Amino acid sequence: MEYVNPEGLRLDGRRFNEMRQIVAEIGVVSKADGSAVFEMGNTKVIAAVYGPREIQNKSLQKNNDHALVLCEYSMAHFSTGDRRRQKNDRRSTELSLVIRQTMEACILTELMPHSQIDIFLQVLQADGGTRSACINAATLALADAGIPMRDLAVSCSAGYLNSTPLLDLNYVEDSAGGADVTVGVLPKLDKVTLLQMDAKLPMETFETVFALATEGCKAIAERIREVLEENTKQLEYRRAA
Amino acid sequence: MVGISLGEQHFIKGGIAQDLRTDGRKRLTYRPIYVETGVIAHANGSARVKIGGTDVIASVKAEIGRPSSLQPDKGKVAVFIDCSPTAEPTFGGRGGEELSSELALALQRCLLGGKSGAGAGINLSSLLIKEGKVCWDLYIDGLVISSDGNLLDALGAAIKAALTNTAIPKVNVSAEMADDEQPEIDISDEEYLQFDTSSVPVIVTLTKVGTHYIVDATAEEESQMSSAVSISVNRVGHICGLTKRGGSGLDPSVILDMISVAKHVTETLMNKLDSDISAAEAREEES
Amino acid sequence: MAAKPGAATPTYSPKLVGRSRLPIFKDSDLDWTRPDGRGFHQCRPALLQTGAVSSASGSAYAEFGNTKVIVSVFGPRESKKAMTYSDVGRLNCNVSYTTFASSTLGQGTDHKEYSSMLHQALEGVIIMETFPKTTVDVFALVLESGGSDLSVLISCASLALADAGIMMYDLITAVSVSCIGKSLMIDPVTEEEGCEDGSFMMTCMPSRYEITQLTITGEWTTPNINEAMQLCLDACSKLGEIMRDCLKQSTSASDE
Amino acid sequence: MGLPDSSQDLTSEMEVDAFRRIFPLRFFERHLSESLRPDARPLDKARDTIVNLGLVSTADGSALAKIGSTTMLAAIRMEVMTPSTESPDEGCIAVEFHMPPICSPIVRPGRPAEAAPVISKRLSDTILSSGMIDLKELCLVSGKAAWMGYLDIYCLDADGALFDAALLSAVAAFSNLQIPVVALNDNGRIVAISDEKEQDNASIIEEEAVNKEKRKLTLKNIPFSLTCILHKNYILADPTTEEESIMDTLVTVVLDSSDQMVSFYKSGGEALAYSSSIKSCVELARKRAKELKEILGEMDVD
Repeated sequence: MEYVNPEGLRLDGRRFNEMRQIVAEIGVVSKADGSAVFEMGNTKVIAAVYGPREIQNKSLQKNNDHALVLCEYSMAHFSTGDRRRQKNDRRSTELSLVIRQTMEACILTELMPHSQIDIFLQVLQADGGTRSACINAATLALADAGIPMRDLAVSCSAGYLNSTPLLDLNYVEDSAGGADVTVGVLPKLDKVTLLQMDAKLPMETFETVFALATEGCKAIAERIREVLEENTKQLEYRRAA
Repeated sequence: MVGISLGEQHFIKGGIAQDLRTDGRKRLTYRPIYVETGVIAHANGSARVKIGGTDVIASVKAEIGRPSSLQPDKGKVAVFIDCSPTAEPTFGGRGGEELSSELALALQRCLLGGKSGAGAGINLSSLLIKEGKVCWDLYIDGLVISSDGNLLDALGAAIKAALTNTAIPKVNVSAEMADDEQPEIDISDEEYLQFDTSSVPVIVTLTKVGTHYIVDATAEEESQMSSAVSISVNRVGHICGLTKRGGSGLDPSVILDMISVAKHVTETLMNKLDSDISAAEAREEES
Repeated sequence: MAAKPGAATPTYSPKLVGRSRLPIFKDSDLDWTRPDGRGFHQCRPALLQTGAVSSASGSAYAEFGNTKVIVSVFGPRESKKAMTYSDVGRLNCNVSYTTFASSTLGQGTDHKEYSSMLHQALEGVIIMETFPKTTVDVFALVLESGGSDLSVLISCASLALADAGIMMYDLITAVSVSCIGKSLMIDPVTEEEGCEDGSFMMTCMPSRYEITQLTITGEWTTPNINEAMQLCLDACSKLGEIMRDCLKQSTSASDE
Repeated sequence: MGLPDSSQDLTSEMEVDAFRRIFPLRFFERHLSESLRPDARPLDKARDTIVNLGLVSTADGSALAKIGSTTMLAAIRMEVMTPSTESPDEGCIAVEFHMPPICSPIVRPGRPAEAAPVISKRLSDTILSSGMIDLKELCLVSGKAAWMGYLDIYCLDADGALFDAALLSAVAAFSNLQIPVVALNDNGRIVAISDEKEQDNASIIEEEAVNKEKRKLTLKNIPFSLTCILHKNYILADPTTEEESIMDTLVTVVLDSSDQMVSFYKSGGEALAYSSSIKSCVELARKRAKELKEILGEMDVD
């Protein structure tokens, strides 16, 4: 199947280095300490953060000098084309773990000993790149909750189809069987916190794809920063009023 | 959920007794309601309803199925509710299942009517494609994103809006075939059928706090309730379903009084919802 | 199920040929009688018995026509280890069906819906403060389902709780009413429930004259609801007396 | 009740109860030395046994058996299946034993009792190996259709000797079983015929009817069982739950109506079964089988 036509346009009309439209909003869950919705095209994720608060399940308390970060990922029944009914399947568990580790690396957990931070992620629509969308949503929600972080962790994916590196794969491109590289970075520190790839790729190709994904991350980081600044301005404005 | 101090409890109860609730509402006023339709691209119909801090999404998905042998002339409808842990950390893991199934059961009761189909909000016969062979299976999925009380009413309104938003493809069944064969079907991607949702009831929950009852209780108010009665009323003013929550007993006359209050409240709510839904539909078409 | 030899081969139960189910009641047919010959406002004869299960703290058997249920109460006993401290007691309910409970459904399973409804009906009457930190288990088995299962279960459970000596504010009685066409009939059997236009189930505390649980489905007008409620209240108070007599008899029998 | 020598160290019933809970084994051994059991039975006597037939109207055959307070409800439902190619003219019996949470404090919902599948298996083995039922009698149309009998036994009250009671209820349910009247229709499926329908168009049905009238199964070699406890030199017939939990060497002997041994089952336990004690167990089982046969015989008269 042809994923990139001779004019260099993808199935949904994007160019190879073009991202889908990003919509981000802060404070969608009224009772959470921090929350955000993050949309990339048709992929839509809600994140809610509760904490830092007292550790609820004492058996999880291992390290007293650091905050405990917990993460739960769930998909709505209507999030995909066919209805799925299992809640705690393997994919969810794997994703929960990946997101938890990524976020844990950027939260300054040593500032909040004896406490726990819960990150809940709810996928409303899945159209490729949920992993990245979840990390971006979680970052926004953590920032909204005022949890101290080293940097804003952002993530973006890129793939390689029809001998073309492609930024931000959608579901159709994702399931085409080509390589899919998900990168998570801390843009200011210029550090990679997450790198996942599942397919065979020659080293030099990998480097171009990886570079493309990193570029994407930077663009997203910019967008996230804008959203946060806008939110802060509004808070200031409301306070003045 | 954070506990409420004794002082706050008195404040909430006292406010309700004086017809001035903590957020300034009267006992029978709703919080602002916001309706948005077509929020889920994959679904046949969807809607998001916000009532104050409560935020829910309902989606309707139609799949081709086979009518049950007991009712060969009807389609099937199933209601599932999911309480996302984003709404409440205790819903994490399997924690939300109990509430989810309770809500699903109450909604099913309100929407699907009696066993014979009387009083159903959705006309099951309209889902039939070919008697005994093919029908539409309607899956209604509700998701609670943020919860601040009155989940059932919000879900009921969201499902009503989602059903209004639903478009089901027209299906052509190939003509005659043998008795035990599954007929060939042709799903049109141009012609769509709309639902008649005028008979879908709205749900009003009256929460009893002290000696008074209130509509649209917040989570704080719900924590002070002795019992709550959810009543679904359709356009002609008939009761289509009733569920009681909370253990404490109620005098029969109180229940009858609650029913008449609920009927009165639904009249205005029904009109408000209808205009909100059609406004949302218009907005969706524009965009 | 694994132990069933030949469970892999599909089986079916022979059905009656060519007989479509006749509507058992037509609006025009006013002289119609109910399948078991009762009047519209007449309940089935009830047989109640406490102490059906010797190994339980309390138990009761109830038979309303073809509906036969057994309820056992265990406890108050230690709560599950995972439970946190609670200064009031806990109630745990479970309802299951035998594989042969009804002629249509083949498998006996736990009935989650009824379990939670039984829980809701009972939690308001039990004085939970009297058994802190512990759990009372109410387990029910429907031996045969013949209609109005839930209401029979609830009444029977309240009798079993009384037999177990669990403190309650009052006995709980439950009665269902079906609405078919224009008529209301109390204590419906399975056939009637299958074609009802609306159902009405009420549980109440007869001595306190309070309704603890009420569910209505189908389309109802206000006068219909008034009538159904009055019917249920009358039936509940009568059932309450029968249950009281049953308990008195069992205590006087054990005194001897 | 009271211990023969209770006047010396135990003065009130309250203390007897406490003694029973704290030193259960000594409590029992004192009884045994007097050849008596706490429920006033001699060692070799089984508890009162009652059998009722046909209690479940939704089943094709059912029975309730009560041994002491152990209560079992068995019901059989007949369904049609396609017989396997190895045995085209034989039906099948599926046995399932259930212990619902109501029967005993040790069973909780969602966590079925360990004992249930074990007893299921033993019941199924015993019923099939005893040759009580001729599976050929369950055949409808050779190679096409045969009866599948689903036998479900529910324990309503568990107070020891579960297997004995379950087997008794199963046997009684089979004796109560009425095989429904059915016919073969054009599509090759078996359909039921109601009584009045048969009269309406008897001519059409007559030739198709595979099973013209309600009939019973012929039962031969009916198995009866007795469970005994072996403890030191004592043999206790038909133990209660309490006895089973204190003394753990159980022996179950199954004999058929012509006094042939069908199965013998001893599971672990401390006491070793000497051939002499096994002989006495078989002797007790023989007596018990006679008793049970009489009880079932009475039922058949009705």
